[in-house]
Amino acid sequence: MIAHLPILQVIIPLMAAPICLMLKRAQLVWLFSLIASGLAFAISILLLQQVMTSGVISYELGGWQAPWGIEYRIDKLNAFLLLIVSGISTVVLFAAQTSIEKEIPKNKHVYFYILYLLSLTGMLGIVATGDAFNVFVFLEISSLSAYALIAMGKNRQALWASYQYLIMGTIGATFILIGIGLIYQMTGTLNMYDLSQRLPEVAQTRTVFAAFAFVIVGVCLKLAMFPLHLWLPNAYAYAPSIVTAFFAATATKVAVYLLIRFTFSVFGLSFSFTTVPLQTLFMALGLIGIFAASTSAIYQRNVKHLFAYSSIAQIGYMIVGFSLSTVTGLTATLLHLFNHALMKGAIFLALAAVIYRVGNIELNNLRGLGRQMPLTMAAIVIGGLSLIGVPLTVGFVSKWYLLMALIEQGWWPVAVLILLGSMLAVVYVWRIVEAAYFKAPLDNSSPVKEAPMSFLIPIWTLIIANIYFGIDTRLSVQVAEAAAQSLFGVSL
Amino acid sequence: MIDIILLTLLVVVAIAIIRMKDLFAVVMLLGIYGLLSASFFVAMDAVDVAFTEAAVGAGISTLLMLVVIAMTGRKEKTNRHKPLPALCIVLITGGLLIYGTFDMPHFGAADAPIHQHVAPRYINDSMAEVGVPNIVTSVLASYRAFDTFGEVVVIFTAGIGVLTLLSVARRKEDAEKISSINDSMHEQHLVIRIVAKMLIPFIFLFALYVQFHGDFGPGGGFQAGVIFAAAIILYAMLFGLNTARKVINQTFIQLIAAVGVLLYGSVGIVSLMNDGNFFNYNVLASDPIAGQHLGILLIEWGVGCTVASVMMIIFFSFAGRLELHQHNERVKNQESS
Amino acid sequence: MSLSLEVILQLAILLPLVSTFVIVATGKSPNLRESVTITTCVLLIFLVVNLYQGLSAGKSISVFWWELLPGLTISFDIEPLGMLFALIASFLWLVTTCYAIGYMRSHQEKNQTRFYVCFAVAIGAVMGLAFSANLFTLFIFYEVLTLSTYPLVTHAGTEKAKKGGRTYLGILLTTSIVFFLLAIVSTWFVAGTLDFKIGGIFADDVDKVIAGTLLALFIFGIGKAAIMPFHRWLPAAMVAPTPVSSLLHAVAVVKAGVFTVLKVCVFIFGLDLLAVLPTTQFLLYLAGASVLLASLIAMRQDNLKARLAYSTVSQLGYVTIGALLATSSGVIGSSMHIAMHAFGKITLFFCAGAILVTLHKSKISDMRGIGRQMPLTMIAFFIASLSIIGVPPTGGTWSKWYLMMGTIETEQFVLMVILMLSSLLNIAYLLPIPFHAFFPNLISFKTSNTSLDTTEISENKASSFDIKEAPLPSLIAIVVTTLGCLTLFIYPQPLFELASAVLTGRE
Amino acid sequence: MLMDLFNHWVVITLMMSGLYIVIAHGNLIKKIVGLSVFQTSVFIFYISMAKVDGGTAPILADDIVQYSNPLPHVLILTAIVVGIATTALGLSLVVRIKEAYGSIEEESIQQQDNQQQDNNAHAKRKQEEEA
Repeated sequence: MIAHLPILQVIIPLMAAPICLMLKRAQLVWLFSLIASGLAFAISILLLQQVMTSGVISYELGGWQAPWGIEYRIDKLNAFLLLIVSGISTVVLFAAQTSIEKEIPKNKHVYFYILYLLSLTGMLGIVATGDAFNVFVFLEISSLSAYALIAMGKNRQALWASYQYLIMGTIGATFILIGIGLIYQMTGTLNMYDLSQRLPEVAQTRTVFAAFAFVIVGVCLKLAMFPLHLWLPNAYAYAPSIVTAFFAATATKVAVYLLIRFTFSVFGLSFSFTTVPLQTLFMALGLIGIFAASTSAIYQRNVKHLFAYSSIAQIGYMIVGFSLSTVTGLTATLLHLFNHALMKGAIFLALAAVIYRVGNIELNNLRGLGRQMPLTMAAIVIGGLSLIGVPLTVGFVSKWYLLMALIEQGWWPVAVLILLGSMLAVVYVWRIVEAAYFKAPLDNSSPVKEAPMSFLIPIWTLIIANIYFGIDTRLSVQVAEAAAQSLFGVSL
Repeated sequence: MIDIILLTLLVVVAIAIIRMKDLFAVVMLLGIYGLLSASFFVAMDAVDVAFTEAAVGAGISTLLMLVVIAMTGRKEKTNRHKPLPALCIVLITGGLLIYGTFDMPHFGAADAPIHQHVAPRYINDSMAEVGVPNIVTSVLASYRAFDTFGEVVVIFTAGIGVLTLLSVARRKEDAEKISSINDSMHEQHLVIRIVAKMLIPFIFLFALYVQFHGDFGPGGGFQAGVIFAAAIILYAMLFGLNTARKVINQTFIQLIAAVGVLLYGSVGIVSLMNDGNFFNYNVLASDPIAGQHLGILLIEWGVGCTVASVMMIIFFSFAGRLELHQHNERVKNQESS
Repeated sequence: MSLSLEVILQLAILLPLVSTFVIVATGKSPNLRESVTITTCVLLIFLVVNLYQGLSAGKSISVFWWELLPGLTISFDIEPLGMLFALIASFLWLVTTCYAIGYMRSHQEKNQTRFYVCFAVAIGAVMGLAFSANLFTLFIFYEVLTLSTYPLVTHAGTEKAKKGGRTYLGILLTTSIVFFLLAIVSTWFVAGTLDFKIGGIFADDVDKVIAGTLLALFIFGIGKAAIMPFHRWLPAAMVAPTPVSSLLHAVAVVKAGVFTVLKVCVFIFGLDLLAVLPTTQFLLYLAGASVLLASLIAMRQDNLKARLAYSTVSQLGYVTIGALLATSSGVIGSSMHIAMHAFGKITLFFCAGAILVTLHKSKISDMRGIGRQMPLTMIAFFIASLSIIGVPPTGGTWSKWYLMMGTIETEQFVLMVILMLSSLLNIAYLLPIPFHAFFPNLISFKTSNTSLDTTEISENKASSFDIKEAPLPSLIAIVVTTLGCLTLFIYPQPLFELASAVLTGRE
Repeated sequence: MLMDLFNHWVVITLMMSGLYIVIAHGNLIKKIVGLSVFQTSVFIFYISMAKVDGGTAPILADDIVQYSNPLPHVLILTAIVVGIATTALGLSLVVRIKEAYGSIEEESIQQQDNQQQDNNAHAKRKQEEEA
């Protein structure tokens, strides 16, 4: 069975989804999806081990040879991503049962789990596959389930946010489809590895240039990169809290993966960064994104909105690292992918716990919660410190690498800007700390209890991971570095 | 030549869609757009695609939109809020694409890269490797079976999504009241009802034909599923949703949708069990070609089941909502009068 | 003692942190909680003294904890400068805790458990900072210190406290993240290591411009040293309860800042390199300006704690100047000034707190004649002022002496003048306070509203028959630190030995 | 040469008219119609690149030598299904939005949301003042 791990990674959550429909009872379905997601996580660990020791795994679906059939191609980069996605999904799912109890009507719980699993399947499929068109198909699986999940939110704004996301997402996906069509037209193949071999011959054509532009814009729409981010804040803020936790920690990561995969592996480094002025453009957009989004975050009253904007800002950091097109820069981006998943997963889960107890997530509702829900609020604070990049948290590690990458290239002013950007994070994190710890609760609010264990366990699992991987960086750094080096073709 | 004419017509229809304010007309035009592009696909030798586009673009999606318009009203408000930025974006995007076309292989050129790499093997060897005359079917169901699996999952996802959004838990007495009103309405179309009753078995038969004939000509699980669902939808429209619901249990169709996906997936799992890769049909039987045939047959069934049941789920959800909507309107009117 | 010195070193850092759990657990009963705190203090002093003896015996004590990234470690190493800082901090922690018990109880503060917990975390951070073997470890504890003192600053929870807390955190975090961290990363990139080494870690042929820029980044980045454009947090933090102000803003936080500056100058750059860098000169003058300006501002403050805060800003400038002078007497002076100023300033803050608690006065203009009510306190205030000014028979004399020597050796006459001027200003803003306290009837400077003054004075007279000193624990604390000021004049030997060993590494 | 690319250009025009409808129109149903037009036009683009002059439909028969490329057909079959799935989901969102907001015009929905936000903010401020 070991040889089939790559496909099992995707197939297990996929097959679990329709089975859920047959199980009927919500509790059973929850347990079942938890097991499916846990299995996927276990497989991803095995895969990562396998890739780190023995290199790229290629799996031919249907037994057809690569450019003719669809290939799953697991290298260090996507094994890392598979680990992040399936790991976060499992941890978040743990809290799902309690959380949706209050946010989603009973008769829709089963559908919720099915869509959740499908969304997970879609993301895993995007990451695992080595076929450009297959990416599109799985992208749509994850997107469609995402639209439905977001629309499940309690308020009517959720519907509107979901609709806007649907429009933007579909435009993005169609752009990717156009781009794939154009490169297919120039090379006659859809397999990513084959594409990377055949594209350099036609790299100088205008068609390939247009294809590149379409793929990048399409991916950036999904990525919520700065000028294309408009769908994200509302979608995150009004979705059910569990969904927010899951997406904030994984969905944009998968899009960043696609960006890296297309620029580095498919189009190739020399094309993406020499022929096209991607570096300057992306660095500028990344920086503007950091500042614009962090500033917006400061002025939000709704805490979920606040952290949604913070997510856009964090994407900016990843983009800056990516735009350097150096091994260290890419390592920084990959590390931040991992680290940001841990922080945002923890923070949004903690917010879910607050919503579960308080019912509302305006800044004012947090008043006095430092005493009433000490463990939950402590988690938000630690997560926030990690966002700022305080040492001994994961945020510091990725910031360190990003700074190294910038200084290595002599981008001093950008390094200063990056650090100033994290000061904005201090401001918005501190608004929450002040509200929670230094303001008396509103008179008309009734006291609340600490969140139940089903929240605290996953929240603190992530928080401990935040600290653990901030101290023991061997695993994350080693994998991220190896992945970055392999993308640059540097042999270890 | 025919393609130029069709394209010109398409452009005309597209412009009409932009300019029309009446949503009913827009939806009808969209149906025409679907039909025209289906015809264009025939001219481009893509018969399978044409079949599907006609069933989906002109059929199902038009139907769904009409149901929605019945609920939301058919007038578009006149102001277009941001025509200028939109025009800019469109011009830039279009300009980029046109810029891209200059290095493209020419239309219909046989020496284009796509005809030189990958595709020749499908054309030359698929008969020996898969044993199905319709190359589209062999690529769809065997070479790229996983894409098609993904497609089935997409449809399944859409079905579940629509269910979460639109399913209504209604009280029993409400349901009876609604259905009694509807039944009285449907009694008017007596002639059509009788004709339809005679037609429906033949539609089913045709669906089965398309299902199994996919190996040799255009068709396959997807088209068959849509046709099958169309028959049921026709029945529901003429005899009332409630009657249709009595014939086809809602839980049951959901189950079939799930079974379809599982059937498709288990073909892959079985090939795993037999030491083949996922979806390697060769290992399903002692003879590789026989294995391929068996595999394709099974997964086409899976596709057919899921597509047919999801189409029904979607239609019933929309129509159920429409019913509720009309009922509420009527109650409101009664109260106000 | 059977414990090895390495274990003791780790215990010294961990003990305060571990004690927080006990403090939380015993939070319900104040007596138990405070005895736990006191016990921890005593134990800590015991541990640090043990370490001191080990160091004096010429042993090298170093501990390696963890490698965060390849080459980037969390490890500890004891050298004289750190030892000096740790000795002062641990001793003054005990004293401050005594003081705090009296102060917090009589002031009936809320959230006392949180207070003691943060206090313990802060002191643990100081221990880690003092013993850190490389810049990275130091940075971690530097940030822990910032974060753990934030709740102390905002302790009161009022709008004003929150605002002060915001400034405090804002400036300290901004400077440390934007400049300090950047400087650390760049140093790591240029030198390839962050370990503290005598003579510095940069190669001989390092680009002077880059190294100079880095120096500036360090000096600005170490916001806790309160060099002038980034000093605003110090006065802002005075909203904290007085024990906090005294420990943290006379000892732990500000001294952590100048300690870091010294460490960076001596062990990262090395005096030789420092002397030739183009920015050193500029930074020296900046520090000089900071000394002078802060003194001038201090004169205009009517709030006692604010005046003391600006005085601190000015005194911190001394230490920075000493470090940047890049001579051995400069470094000795700076190291000693860390200790001398700590004793002097903490006494002053204790007195300010005592006045606030017993007489509820925080404005200097209200303090005329209080010498009759609080004679001990005001005498202590007087002696401590002398130490800050640098007049015998107080410890401050020695450090100022060495600093002056440093300026003369390097022929920085402008700085010499600045230092002297500033001492004069010290006299002008510190001495009048005890003076007026004891002799309220002497003609005041403000002749215009004499009438008002006289009425106040008469009121004071009316109520000033009883001697009304601070609570006993606080009073003990004041006496102890005052005696410290005096003792350091007579017996500065251990301090001096430690300070002069800084440059050679071992005693 | 221009005539050879003419087909592509017309298809691009079609795509762009779809995209224009999506962006410029405020009616939610019209937007979805626009998406449909956009996607269908992309399908046309794919299918036209599969065409080979003188070829026939890719169903194997004995007397034919030239077939059109079957691969884009397969891809587009999948894409059509994805398209209808998106349309169905989008339309069900429209139905729900109509029920929740009473309108399917972007402007009016946005307005209602803003108003609600303002009201909330107002209420919050009041609450704060009272507290």
